[in-house]
Amino acid sequence: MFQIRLHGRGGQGVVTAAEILSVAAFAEGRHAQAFPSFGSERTGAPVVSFCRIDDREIRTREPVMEPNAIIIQDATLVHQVDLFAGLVHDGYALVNTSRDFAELGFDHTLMSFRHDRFMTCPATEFALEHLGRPLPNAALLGGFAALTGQISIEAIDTAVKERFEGSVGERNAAAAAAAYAFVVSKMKELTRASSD
Amino acid sequence: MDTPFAITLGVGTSRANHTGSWRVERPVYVDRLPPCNNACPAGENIQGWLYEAESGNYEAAWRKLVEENPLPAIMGRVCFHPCETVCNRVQVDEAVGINAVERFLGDLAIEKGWRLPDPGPDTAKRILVVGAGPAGLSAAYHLRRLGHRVRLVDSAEQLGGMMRYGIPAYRLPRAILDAEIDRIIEMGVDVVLNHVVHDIELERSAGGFDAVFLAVGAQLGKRVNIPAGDSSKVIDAVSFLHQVAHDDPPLLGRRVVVYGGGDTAFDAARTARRLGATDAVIVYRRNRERMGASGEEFEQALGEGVTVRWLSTVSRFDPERIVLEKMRLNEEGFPEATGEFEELDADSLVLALGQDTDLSLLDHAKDVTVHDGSVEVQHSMMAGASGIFAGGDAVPAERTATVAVGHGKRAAHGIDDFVMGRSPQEKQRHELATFERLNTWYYADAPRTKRPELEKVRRQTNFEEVIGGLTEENALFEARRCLSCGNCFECDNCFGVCPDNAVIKLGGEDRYEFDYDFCKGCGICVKECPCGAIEMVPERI
Amino acid sequence: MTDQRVHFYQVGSFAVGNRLLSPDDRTVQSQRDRTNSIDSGHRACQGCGEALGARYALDAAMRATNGRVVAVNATGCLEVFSTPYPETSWRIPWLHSLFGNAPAVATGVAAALRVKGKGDVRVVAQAGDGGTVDIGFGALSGMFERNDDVLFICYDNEGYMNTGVQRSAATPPAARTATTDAVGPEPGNIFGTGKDLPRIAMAHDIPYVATATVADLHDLERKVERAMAMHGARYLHVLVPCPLGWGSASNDTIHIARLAKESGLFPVFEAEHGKVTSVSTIRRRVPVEQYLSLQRRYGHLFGSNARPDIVARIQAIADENIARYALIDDATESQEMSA
Amino acid sequence: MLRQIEGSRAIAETVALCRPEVVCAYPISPQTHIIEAVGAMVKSGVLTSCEFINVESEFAAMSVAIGASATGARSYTATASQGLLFMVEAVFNASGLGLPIVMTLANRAIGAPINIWNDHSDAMAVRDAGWIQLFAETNQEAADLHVQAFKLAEELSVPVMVCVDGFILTHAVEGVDILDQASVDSFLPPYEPRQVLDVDEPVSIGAMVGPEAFEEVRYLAYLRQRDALERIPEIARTFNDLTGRDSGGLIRTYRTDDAEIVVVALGSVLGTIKDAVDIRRDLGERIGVVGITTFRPFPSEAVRSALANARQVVVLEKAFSTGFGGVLSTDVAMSLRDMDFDLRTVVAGLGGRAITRRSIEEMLEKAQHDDLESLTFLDLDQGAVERERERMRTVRRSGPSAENLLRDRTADLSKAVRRGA
Repeated sequence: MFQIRLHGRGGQGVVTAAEILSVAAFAEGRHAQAFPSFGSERTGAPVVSFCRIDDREIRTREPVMEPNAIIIQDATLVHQVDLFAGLVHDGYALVNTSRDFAELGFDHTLMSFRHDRFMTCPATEFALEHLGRPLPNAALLGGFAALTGQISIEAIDTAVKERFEGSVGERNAAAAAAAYAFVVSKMKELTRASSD
Repeated sequence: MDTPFAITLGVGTSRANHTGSWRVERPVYVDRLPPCNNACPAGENIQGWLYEAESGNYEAAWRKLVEENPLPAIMGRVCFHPCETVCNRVQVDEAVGINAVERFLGDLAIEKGWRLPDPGPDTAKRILVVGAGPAGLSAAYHLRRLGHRVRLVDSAEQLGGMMRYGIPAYRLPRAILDAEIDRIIEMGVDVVLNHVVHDIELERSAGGFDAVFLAVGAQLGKRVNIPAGDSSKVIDAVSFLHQVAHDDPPLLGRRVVVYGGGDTAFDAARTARRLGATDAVIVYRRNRERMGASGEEFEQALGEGVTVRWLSTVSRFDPERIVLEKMRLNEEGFPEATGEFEELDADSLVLALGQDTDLSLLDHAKDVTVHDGSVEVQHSMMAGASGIFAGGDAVPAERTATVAVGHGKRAAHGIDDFVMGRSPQEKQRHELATFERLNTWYYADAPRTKRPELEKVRRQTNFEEVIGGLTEENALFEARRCLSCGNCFECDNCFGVCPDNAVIKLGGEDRYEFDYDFCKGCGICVKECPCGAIEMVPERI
Repeated sequence: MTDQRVHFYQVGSFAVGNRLLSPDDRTVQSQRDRTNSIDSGHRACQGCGEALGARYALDAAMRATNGRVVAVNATGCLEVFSTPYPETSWRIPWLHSLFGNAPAVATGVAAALRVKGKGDVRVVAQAGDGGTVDIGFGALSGMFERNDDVLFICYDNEGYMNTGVQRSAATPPAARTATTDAVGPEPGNIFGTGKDLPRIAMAHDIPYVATATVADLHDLERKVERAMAMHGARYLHVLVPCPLGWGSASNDTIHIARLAKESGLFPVFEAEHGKVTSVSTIRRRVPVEQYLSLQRRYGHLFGSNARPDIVARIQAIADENIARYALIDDATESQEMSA
Repeated sequence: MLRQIEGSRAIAETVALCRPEVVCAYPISPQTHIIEAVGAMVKSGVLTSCEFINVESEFAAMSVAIGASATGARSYTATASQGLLFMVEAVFNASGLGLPIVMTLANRAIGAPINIWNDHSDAMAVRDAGWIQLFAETNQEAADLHVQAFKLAEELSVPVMVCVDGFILTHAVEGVDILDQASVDSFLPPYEPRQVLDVDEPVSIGAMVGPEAFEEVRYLAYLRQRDALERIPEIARTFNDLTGRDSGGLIRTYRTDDAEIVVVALGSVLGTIKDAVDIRRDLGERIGVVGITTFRPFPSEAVRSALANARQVVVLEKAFSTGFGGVLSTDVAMSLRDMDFDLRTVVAGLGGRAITRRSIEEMLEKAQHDDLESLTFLDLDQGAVERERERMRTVRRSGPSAENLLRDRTADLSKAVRRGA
């Protein structure tokens, strides 16, 4: 079972992102479960959602305690929330930012995880470019597909278009594809760098 | 439907629960005596015929009326209508114009030519009626309806008595009088006119009559001794009116003084005005409150220029001048002389001080008591046990045409009992429907209809009828002002206001019944009955 | 001479019926074939105003709809005295659910009829004043606001009579109830600000709001008929004296209702879409004392410890109503108050 | 068709397939998504012949349903928690009148302190209201139970409450096979009311029943619930024939055949429990699970036979009776009353407290060693409780406990953050 935790702020679509991810997994014929951190948070407040993906029926109803991956929609959350709590030692992290981890001051955290699985991605910029609005969800999912390999970019494409009809779906899918390409190329860079 | 147990129930099942057992008092429908009926000297069922008139059933109304009184057109003109005085509607707004509706019905009957009921089956009993005034005519009518043979004799040349010879034509047009009298005579009354009965016993035995009804009236004007010069013209009112009726009016001059305070005094004064008197002055020793004449007659007379000197007596009649003594009322209300005098220019003096009856025909009658100028009678109007009955002005009672009609009816029934050998029976009278028993809220606000009056100028100069009749519309309106005191008129109130649906409406004109299975005895029906035709009575223990 | 038109039928529109009235002008209650929606054998007190009001209103509704009425009833006297197992007094389809939910239940009934294609069947909901102005108030306001197709009738007897005469928000000032005893310096119910439900209903701008009493049947029936000719939320507030709770004679039920109207304490009017369209003017104005003195619940205002000051305050309420609704027309004004 | 879909949406779409005629809605978390979705289907014309009524309270919602059902319309509503309590008078009334209303209860805790998260306090508060109460383990079952609920309700003239864990199921997106219209129509015939307000056949519904018949009325209701115990498995079997799915029924057992310890629970927590049991089984412990699908009427016979061989019964409940302990436990104990067994009550998940697999494993380990107390509050912060008790002992005006606990917790957290920094 692969478990993902998504961090964001109320109104940014963090719950939707988990849902889309689950739909993408479902599209690939896998079992998936998406659910929000049940609360009454209003716009702007820190929000968490979860997604589980497995090849077997998912029975558990507990919150995701030890995620295999985290997706951070808003890097500013670092000051309010323990973003990496419970993340397994070989877990993935995808952070929406145009800066790097050093600039964000994440260096200390990075020490205890695998560097090659921590990735930043300017998802909001991709969103602005393709949607014209700063909604980084789809782009982050594209990045997630590239980073983790847990889901295909095709499945993300399908799920995004299922969720958003018409051109909105198309443009979100384009943002996802761009982020996917960005992360793939960044990962190649990393691989090259580490092999150098 | 296979409905769930207990929580769902079939309609109307509560009729199994007889809530009548809660009751400690029960309502019962009653008929009470309306005050108008109670006050009517002729014993008319006024509420009854108004009820028919309300529906526009005028013939039915008239038929109900003539059950008791065969002279509605006349009564509708001359009756002083004590019914209206006691009418409960007075306490709401104004009395119902019973008299006007009666006249409307009477006139309509004449116009339509409605006939009185057929005489009853012949009894072969022969009854002599002496006097063809209202009492005699009424008696003749009722006797014919009872199947008796009637001979009606009168000393005058025409029927009608005082109605013809005492009441001026402007109050009672002669065509009306004739029409209603003719209708009675047409029932088969043997009329003998210009016939003076000198000895009643003789007349009775000669004619082989089984009974006699004396209705000779009071034809003699009372005279008082007033010092008067030879040239002074003094006449009693009865004679005066009689002569006018005969179209042979006496010459009274321009200034006429009438002495007296009754209707006759006013009749005389108003007649004098019509004959050309410029001054018609009534001299009366009491004040207006104690005057005998009806208010209506008084108002009409004043409207015609008649004037009144209250609290005055005529002391003497000097040539062209009458000397009056002023009076005052003592504590008991009796007039006392004051010793003050005043003068009044006058060409003639009409004495309207009452009438006396000529009862000389009874001089040889056995068992008949005459007291103070009147024949004493029992309730049945029989004078002694001899089969001689008397009524009208000849017996002690108010001397009005309506009273006389009532006497005629009662005497007819008395005679019927007598000749048929029955003992007289007292009718059970209902309890009076007093105002307190009514719930007047329900009656629509409706002030009474005024009858049209002849313009004043015209009525000072001729004998045209002063008071007109009601149009049908007004008569209907007036009839519908009747509160139906004490008698159900099917307003559906009891049927509607019962919280327990315990009143059954029978429909038609059959009124209602109580369903005592369900009546809880709340009494709303009694309280909300407009006419007081329901009362609560305790349940029997 | 003046001719008077013959439009006067002895009792006019005051009595239940009259043989002289044209059939069109007769009340439903005068008809032998009236529904008797609430039938004999019910267990209402002697002289119950509510039993009367309910039959008046529902029979009229039945007539107006050609017998296509279903009724919803809140808990209360009317419900208890009409349907104790195993007997019901209702001759029409009737549903009782709870005290405070009659408006909502009626909404459900109306919705079901609509969805079932039985739009011709109409819904009448009925409750006492407690079920209307107090516990059912929220549901009623909701029903109004949605403009659901329901005629809601409040039979107002000014208190919780079913439970033994306690105060409701419809209990008038100074009235004694089991929870507003006639003791102390301000005996009886408080002089509050009142909860005038007809006006609150009007504030919802619903198609029809009317008040009536059991003392004027023609008026009441006309209003029910008017209401049934309309769709949407309609409200009828009927004053129904309660001999038990008011301490009045059982035969005075209608009389007292009449005095409530004639004194001005209970204004009778109708309104459409929030605007008053007609008022029943006072015919024979009476001082409030005449109305109050027939009821033991006001007994403490009279007699040895009389409180004319309180009576005057009640009179002021009546005067205020008269002014607010223009209850006196010129004809009435000329008549003196019979004090 | 199998779809990845939010639980609420799956329920709404399934309810729509049941052709409800009157749906009344009043918002309360976490039920809102269901009612919103039904409303949208009515408004868009997807669901026809249906009146969707936005009412002013839950009390009105149930009342509208009562009126509609009594007039012969298939009626549905949904609520949760405080909403259920606000309508509770009408909840009793609906069953008393025998009206086959179906209601989704998105289970949620009851305040105060106000809490929007999941537990079963609401359902337990109305367990004696005369409704049939079915608990869904998954969203698939939640959807399926609604179809069965309408059939059951209308056959027996008893209202049915489908209990679905708030948020945990209602807001979870997972695969659910939504039936097609033809299948639902074949399974669920049109509503034939046992009693109806009908101008052509008038009756009085809702009479006042006195001592002379009230007990009989109640006994008849009891018998109808007994009948339901027969019908529920039959309906589930018919449903299984139609769908191949094992939804509904009275109880569901998991690895109980040789189990010495059996955990009994309601609703969605059964999945987590099963995962924990699998892990303990791998360690060789003989543990099984019994899920109660039908809580009212309580399937005593089925529970009794499922637990016949257990040494220890652990009832894990998301609610409790404050002055006593387990609610479900009582019913289980009554069902086993003359049998030899140990019964342990574990109260867990109150107000949305996460029930983790790890906690369940620890609980099972204790049970294995007979260490489980007869009443255990899972993952209770004993320290916080002790501090508050101390405060109450020493300070008369110690203030509201909920706020005190939160303050303590915030202080702890900031201390932890400082330490971490």
